[in-house]
Amino acid sequence: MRQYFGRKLFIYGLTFVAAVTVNWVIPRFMPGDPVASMLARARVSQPEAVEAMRVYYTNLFGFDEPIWQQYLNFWGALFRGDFGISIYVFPVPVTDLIMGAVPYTLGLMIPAVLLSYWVGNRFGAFAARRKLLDNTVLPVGYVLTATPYMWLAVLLAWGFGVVAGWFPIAGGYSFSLTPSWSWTFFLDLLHHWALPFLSLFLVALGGWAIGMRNMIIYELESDYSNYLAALGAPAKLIRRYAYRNAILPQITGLALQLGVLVAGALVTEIVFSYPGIGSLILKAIQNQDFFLLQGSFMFIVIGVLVANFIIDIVYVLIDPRTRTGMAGAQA
Amino acid sequence: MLKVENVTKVYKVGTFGGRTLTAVDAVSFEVRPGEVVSLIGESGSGKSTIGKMILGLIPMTGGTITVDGVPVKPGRDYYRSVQGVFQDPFSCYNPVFKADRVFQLIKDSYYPSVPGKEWTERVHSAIEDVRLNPREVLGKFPHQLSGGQLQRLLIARALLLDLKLLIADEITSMLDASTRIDVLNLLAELKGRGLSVLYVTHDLSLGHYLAERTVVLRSGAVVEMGLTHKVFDDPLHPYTRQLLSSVPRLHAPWEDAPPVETCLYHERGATGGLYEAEPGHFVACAKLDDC
Amino acid sequence: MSLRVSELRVHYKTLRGDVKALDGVSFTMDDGEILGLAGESGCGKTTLGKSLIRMDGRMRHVGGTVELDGRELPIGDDRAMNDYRFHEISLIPQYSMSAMNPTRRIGRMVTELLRSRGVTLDRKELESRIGMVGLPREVLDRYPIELSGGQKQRMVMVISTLLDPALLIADEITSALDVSTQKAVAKALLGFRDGGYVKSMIFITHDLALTSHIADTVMVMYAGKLAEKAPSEKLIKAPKHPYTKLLINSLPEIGVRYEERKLAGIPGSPPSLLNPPQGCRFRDRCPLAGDECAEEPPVNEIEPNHFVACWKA
Amino acid sequence: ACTGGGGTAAPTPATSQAGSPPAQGNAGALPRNETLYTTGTQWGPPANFNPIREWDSATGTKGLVYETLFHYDPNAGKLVPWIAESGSWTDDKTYEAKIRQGVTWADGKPLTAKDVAFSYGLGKMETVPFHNIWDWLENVEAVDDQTVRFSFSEANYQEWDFNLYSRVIVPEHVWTGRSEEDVLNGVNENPVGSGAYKYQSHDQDRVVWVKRDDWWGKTALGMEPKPKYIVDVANPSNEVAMGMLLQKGLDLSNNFMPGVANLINGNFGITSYYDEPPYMLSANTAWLVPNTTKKPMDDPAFRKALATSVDVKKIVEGVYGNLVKAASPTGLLPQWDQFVDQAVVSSDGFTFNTDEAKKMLADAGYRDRDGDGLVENKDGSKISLTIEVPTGWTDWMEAARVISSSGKAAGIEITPEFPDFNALVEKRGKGNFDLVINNERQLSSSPWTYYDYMFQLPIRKVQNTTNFGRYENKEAWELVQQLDKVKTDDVEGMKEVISKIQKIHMDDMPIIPLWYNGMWAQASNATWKNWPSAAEGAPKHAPTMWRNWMELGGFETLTQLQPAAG
Amino acid sequence: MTATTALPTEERVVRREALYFAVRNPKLVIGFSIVLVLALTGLFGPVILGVDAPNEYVAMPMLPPSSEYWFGTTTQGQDVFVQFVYGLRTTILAGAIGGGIAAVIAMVIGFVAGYRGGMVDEVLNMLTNIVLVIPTLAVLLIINAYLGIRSVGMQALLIGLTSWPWAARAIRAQTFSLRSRDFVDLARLSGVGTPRIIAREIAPNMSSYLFMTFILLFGSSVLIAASLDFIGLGPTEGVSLGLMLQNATQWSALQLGLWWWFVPPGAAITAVVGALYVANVGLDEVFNPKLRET
Ligand SMILES: Nc1ncnc2c1ncn2[C@@H]1O[C@H](COP(=O)(O)OP(=O)(O)OP(=O)(O)O)[C@@H](O)[C@H]1O
Ligand SMILES: Nc1ncnc2c1ncn2[C@@H]1O[C@H](COP(=O)(O)OP(=O)(O)OP(=O)(O)O)[C@@H](O)[C@H]1O
Ligand SMILES: [Mg+2]
Ligand SMILES: [Mg+2]
Repeated sequence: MRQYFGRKLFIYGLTFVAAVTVNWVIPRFMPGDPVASMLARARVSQPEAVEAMRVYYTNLFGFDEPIWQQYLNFWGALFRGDFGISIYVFPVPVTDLIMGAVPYTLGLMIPAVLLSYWVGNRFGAFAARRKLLDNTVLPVGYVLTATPYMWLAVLLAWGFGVVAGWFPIAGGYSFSLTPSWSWTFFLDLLHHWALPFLSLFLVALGGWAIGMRNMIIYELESDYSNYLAALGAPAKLIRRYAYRNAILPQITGLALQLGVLVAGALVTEIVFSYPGIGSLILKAIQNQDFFLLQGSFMFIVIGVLVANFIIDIVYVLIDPRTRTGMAGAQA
Repeated sequence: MLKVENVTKVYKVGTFGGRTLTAVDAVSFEVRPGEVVSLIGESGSGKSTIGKMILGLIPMTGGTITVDGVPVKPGRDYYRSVQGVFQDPFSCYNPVFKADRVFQLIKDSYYPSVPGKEWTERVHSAIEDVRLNPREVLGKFPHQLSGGQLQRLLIARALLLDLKLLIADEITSMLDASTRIDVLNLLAELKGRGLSVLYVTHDLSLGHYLAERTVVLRSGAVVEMGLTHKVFDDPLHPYTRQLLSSVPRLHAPWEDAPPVETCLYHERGATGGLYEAEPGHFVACAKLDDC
Repeated sequence: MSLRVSELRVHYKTLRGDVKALDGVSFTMDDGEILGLAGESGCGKTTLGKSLIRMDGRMRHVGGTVELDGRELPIGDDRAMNDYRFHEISLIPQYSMSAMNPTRRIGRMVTELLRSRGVTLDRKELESRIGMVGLPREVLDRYPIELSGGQKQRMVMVISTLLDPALLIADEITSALDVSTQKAVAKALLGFRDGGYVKSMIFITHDLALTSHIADTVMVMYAGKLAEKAPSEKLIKAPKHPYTKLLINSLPEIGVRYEERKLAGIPGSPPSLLNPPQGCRFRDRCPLAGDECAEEPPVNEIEPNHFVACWKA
Repeated sequence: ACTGGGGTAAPTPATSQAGSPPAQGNAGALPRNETLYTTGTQWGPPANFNPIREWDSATGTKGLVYETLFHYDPNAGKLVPWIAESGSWTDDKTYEAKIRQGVTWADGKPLTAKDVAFSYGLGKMETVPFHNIWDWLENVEAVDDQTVRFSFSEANYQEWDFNLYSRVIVPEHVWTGRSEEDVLNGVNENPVGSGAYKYQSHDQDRVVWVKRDDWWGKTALGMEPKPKYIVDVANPSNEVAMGMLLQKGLDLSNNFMPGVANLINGNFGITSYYDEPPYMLSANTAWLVPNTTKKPMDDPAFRKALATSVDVKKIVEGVYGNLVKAASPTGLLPQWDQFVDQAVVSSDGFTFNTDEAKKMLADAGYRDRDGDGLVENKDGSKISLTIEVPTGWTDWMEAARVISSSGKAAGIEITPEFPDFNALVEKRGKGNFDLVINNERQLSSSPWTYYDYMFQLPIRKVQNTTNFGRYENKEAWELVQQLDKVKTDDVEGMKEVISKIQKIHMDDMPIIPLWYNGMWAQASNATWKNWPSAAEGAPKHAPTMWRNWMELGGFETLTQLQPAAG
Repeated sequence: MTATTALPTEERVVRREALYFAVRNPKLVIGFSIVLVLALTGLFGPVILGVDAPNEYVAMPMLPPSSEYWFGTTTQGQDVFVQFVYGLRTTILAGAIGGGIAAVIAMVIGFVAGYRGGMVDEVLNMLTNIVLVIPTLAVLLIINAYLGIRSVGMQALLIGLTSWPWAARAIRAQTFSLRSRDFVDLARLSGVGTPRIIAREIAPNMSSYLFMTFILLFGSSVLIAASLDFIGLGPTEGVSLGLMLQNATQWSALQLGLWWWFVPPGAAITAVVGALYVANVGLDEVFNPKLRET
């Protein structure tokens, strides 16, 4: 067991190093110079002032040091939780910006992922091998998974927001409120959260339902299901057992899907101007703010890594087969 | 001919290879030209592992295997004279191709220059050698042929080469009683032509039917070996006795042998190497009298 | 008279037509009897076993009846059969190795299974039966994966017989085991019968030698039909059907050596069950076949309890 | 003008009112009827409240919180006294401003001439953006509490007026001792200004200002902005902004909203300055900038033909749906109409005419030699130009496509390319481009700023803000400097110089004016009314929160609003 | 074992069994029909329409759908149907290239890791893990944001380079189980080398599986491409369904009532990808007798 975790940690550690390096490398080898963009923004024309500013910002961002030193500095800063200073929200530290956005993103992602996972799997398991449901409701599931996030999101925003007027279409909470620990504020948060959540939820829901349906069909045909049936066990029990086994691959599926879900959240946030990481990233891209981009990306990588790690561990804990595998019963 | 000396195989097992499993433990035996040696033991005792090591399909952890004094060197030249036929004929054929592809592979590797016509003739004669009708079996998919036919085609395939040694790994376990006997008879005939055969099985009666000499394995180690009739008629090792007593016989009731577990010295086969109880009859325990 | 099967016909639906896997099989079994069912692969043994407890989606009950203790079993009606399953008829499947839910501890699975059938678990009884087959009672706290093949086999045996069924169907439960485990499992089965946990048993295997050790009566099938049925002693010693004879003759036994006695197989192969030929189905491979064999031989009781379906018997 | 959108799927006002998103009457919520919601300025989270950072400080930092000596009224063409009561040139090189009595900072301290002197003195720091005025400004001193004296080495009257309403006055007692880094890069939390509003709160997507009850302007200027709170929402995307406007969640949007004409014409309670094309006031001129160092753009004849080839009407109608106006050949904004020398324009100006463009090309020696319908250079080499606009700037991208296709029609091969903004900035600065679109000069107090952009010399290795086309014409540049030195009340003197400059522009076409970008402003009448408009009796200010536009009428707009309910 | 009496007719039946079930599987038939129709529209539409510049302003702006302009026109007066047809082509192309590249990488890595095992497997596994854990879209965002050239091909390439990990894992697992099949050993005993064994023995056995993997990769490539387009990181030239969506949103199509501009591209993406997924399930049922409805 210890070795297993050691191994996993090693892999994840390596992944992390790779991600950080990629993240550090890409902007540095792409066209466009952040200092130049800062200068262009400032609309300064006097050559002396331009030069002075250039020196100043180059120094501020640490671009005057040798490249390897920059790399090491990056790591050092990373461990201090310092992702540098944003260019377009100058001079706010990137960490502050991200911390401001993270609660929104997590508040959107975690319920969307967990609820869609739970509901979708239940639903898929319920519909499988029931002719009527299988042929009517599951196609809806296919359509949902195949829907581009933004398309659904825009339709929802327009339909429920603009036309029906039931939901706001932008922001994390009303522009008339200041955050406080009150019901009013909480309900308002919820009100703004509903549509983005729904669009994420629906698309993911379809995917899980289908995954589960395809998975559980195999389980329902499996030997242990047949055995139970031969002993006259009711369909409910058989389905319950099949579900338990079918959910296991779905857990790995969750790990595989996480990246996609993050992408979905990103696009959804953009559509709803939801003040999470996604909106931040978009702005960072539009404004060539590569420190912010790096920071947000690092945050996502760390998030996905941690989530994957948790999933890996959970999987080992709930599947007895992997556990005995560790003890050597499997080849 | 074939010499297996102190061969050991250790597998890494567990999700990330956390533990080791000694599948074959310092096994030594010999197969002489024109001889059938049967390798007997329960499931998981390491029989197939030994076979595959001889064929060079899996690397050894320790020991040496030589064929005619030359160490195993997996590759085209080695397989020209050493071949194997496996346990499960159905999995030996690629299900998406026709069964006679196995012959084509041989031709591509070993006889690329033989003209097609001559090759066909050779294949036909090999198939006839295993007593099949070429017209019935060629050009068909594996699932359209019976296990016995597939098994015999595999033997025919081996016969196309200048074979010296054949590893026959449980080649009859999947077959019907009646087909099984046909295949065994075929092996016996091959032996008559001077071929050495290592016959791997867990069915004692089959081993007895065919082999000159028998090696009994348990948990990867040799517990008893010697001339077949000696081992079967006068089993020395309690494990061999237990095995023999468990075989259901048509005309005799099950006899009871004391379970091996009662023996103080045989927790896990032999440790002190083999002991020659009588000429040509080895056993893995020097303290048999105490049992 | 505990089980009476008459003229049972069960077909498989396939694309190419119906596979007539059981084509009119009749036999009876007494209380306490173990019937060994032997025959070449594909002759319909499993099909017979399945017909008696649960037919799969492709199977079709075409004709014939099955009576258990005088009541006719609704074998074609999946729902109606449910009342009989487990309570009256039970099964140890061919796939015992994978018959238990891999993600539930065995004890829990058994409890849930029983509860779903409206029975409360008698833990003591269960443990004593587990002891009987030579398993430690801790197996109940284990996952199936933690058991060896033979242990799983025996555990399934215990589960299947928990409700003391009148009829137990054991389908090839020993073919995947090595000889010593095989023996242990077989002994356990006998113990169950003797302990009264099951009244009668159908023991399916293609290993005639093994059958002869367990079964009171052996029934040999050939291509979806009954070939011969007799008390096991008799069937081994004095088989009447040419197929049975050839089969027994092709079995090598310890003591038989190639150099000394060359055994011979049965030439040819069994007919396709899609379009089985008219008349005796063994005709093509039978050394004795004559003209009368063009007509289907009836099953005759040539001696008490010795049934043969052959004109020449 | 548009046939489609009419009322088919667009929301009806009735339903959208039902669910107006800002929570109403909630405890702790800003009261809707006292709050003004705006958007269109802030392109991201409010970053800082540093008025020196005119380009990225939070909306309203300058204008609501910090004020300038004067405002400028583009309609009257006059400076409007603000913090300064008056100002005048006491001699050719000395300017004196009188500071109002009773102007106080938000912390209660009085604003004096010393603060003004201090604020202009900040420009001595090299990195402060207005550092360049110290090239010709010699000294600033507070003569007494109410008088500041500026002494110049060289009197650039035009530029000085521009500075008078552009430079903020910051409190010396708060700012003194700040390092250069702090002045330039500090966040300046809790800004202390003299303006009508002060900081209340901000979050990633908004900044909230609250009105100062003790603002000096109430009595001194006799005006009072109406909204108690101003919430400036960081720009959401176009369609979200439009949705919010329809939901009545926004009062004023200074976003470019394509297709908004439909809503203005429909019954959605949304108004703009004009109720017919171009709907908006004009804010700046979009130019096509040819790189005059490259062949064949170094040839004025070619540039002129190029100008003639551009189908601006198609851009105005097709791309913008008539939300903008085609520019006059001089490109001077409508507000500067009086400075356009019509004689020059009619003799030397250009108008779109594909055939004419073809002819001009042929006359200048650019002919199609290989029969592909596209002209070649005089030496026979291929002409293949690219027009670059930043990716994501949808309207410009469309415009670039139109320029490309109308150019092709005239025989000039132009390919649109959409690099990233950063990459484009770099190329533009270094002169590695063929054609770009640019609009970096806004309406101001003087056309001088316009011509300064066009002709500024010397050409440097990197051109950061002006003359991207690297056009070198000493004569023109001298004229521009000459213009700078004409007194701002000497309109005739200005016209005279400008006419000469215009002649050079029309003949040489260093840049090609295309259209006037709008002063985008869509307002909702649901909560606030009396928005500026062309209608009779309505205010005539620029209804905008844009940076540097508060002093051009944006602030005045706030003072004229009326609650819709009242 | 029973099929010894194999007749020629029987063989034909067996060979065509998959086909037999394929044409009777409604999921497969419907799914592929939709994809086929859309693909053909994309492929031949532009040719038939005879327009070569889909972004041209051809008509009055904001026209609702009519017999002349099937999907109406945009704010600029572009023919939405023409754009749609072109966009379909680009999008399907992006899916095919992206999915294709991803499938090739997944196959190479999956096969090699699964077949070679040991150290090679470990290293490849780690690589897979790394790419898997790094969120694709985020990487694409960064690369795209800093990349000057943005053609459809480039976009598809990037998508292909980042979306293979799950497929590689799946193929590896399959290869792993096939590797232990005896015919692989037999091929080695016949002196066949590793690459040939993978290509000629293992891969053909997984052909249906590989095909299904490709379908799924295709679908996800289309979706990722659409997301990128939508964020404004799509190809800088040409039309794709994602770019149409982006344009429609940026020009506030829905708010202005131009639903005909916004709805078709999204619906087409949904249809293509959804139909592929449905077909994929159908295929699964065809190739896996256990899943066939009885
Ligand atoms: N690739 C492998 N990795 C780990 N362990 C293995 C591997 N292959 C075989 N083993 C283990 O090695 C032991 C010997 O296996 P082997 O296949 O040689 O047995 P066998 O005697 O041939 O059994 P059978 O009669 O079932 O074929 C078994 O315990 C098996 O689980
Ligand atoms: N699902 C099915 N569909 C079609 N034919 C089937 C099916 N299951 C079995 N059969 C056919 O029915 C016949 C009888 O099969 P059955 O499984 O009863 O044989 P068996 O005697 O149990 O063989 P074995 O010893 O191999 O288990 C065989 O010919 C087989 O091919
Ligand atoms: Mg083996
Ligand atoms: Mg069977």
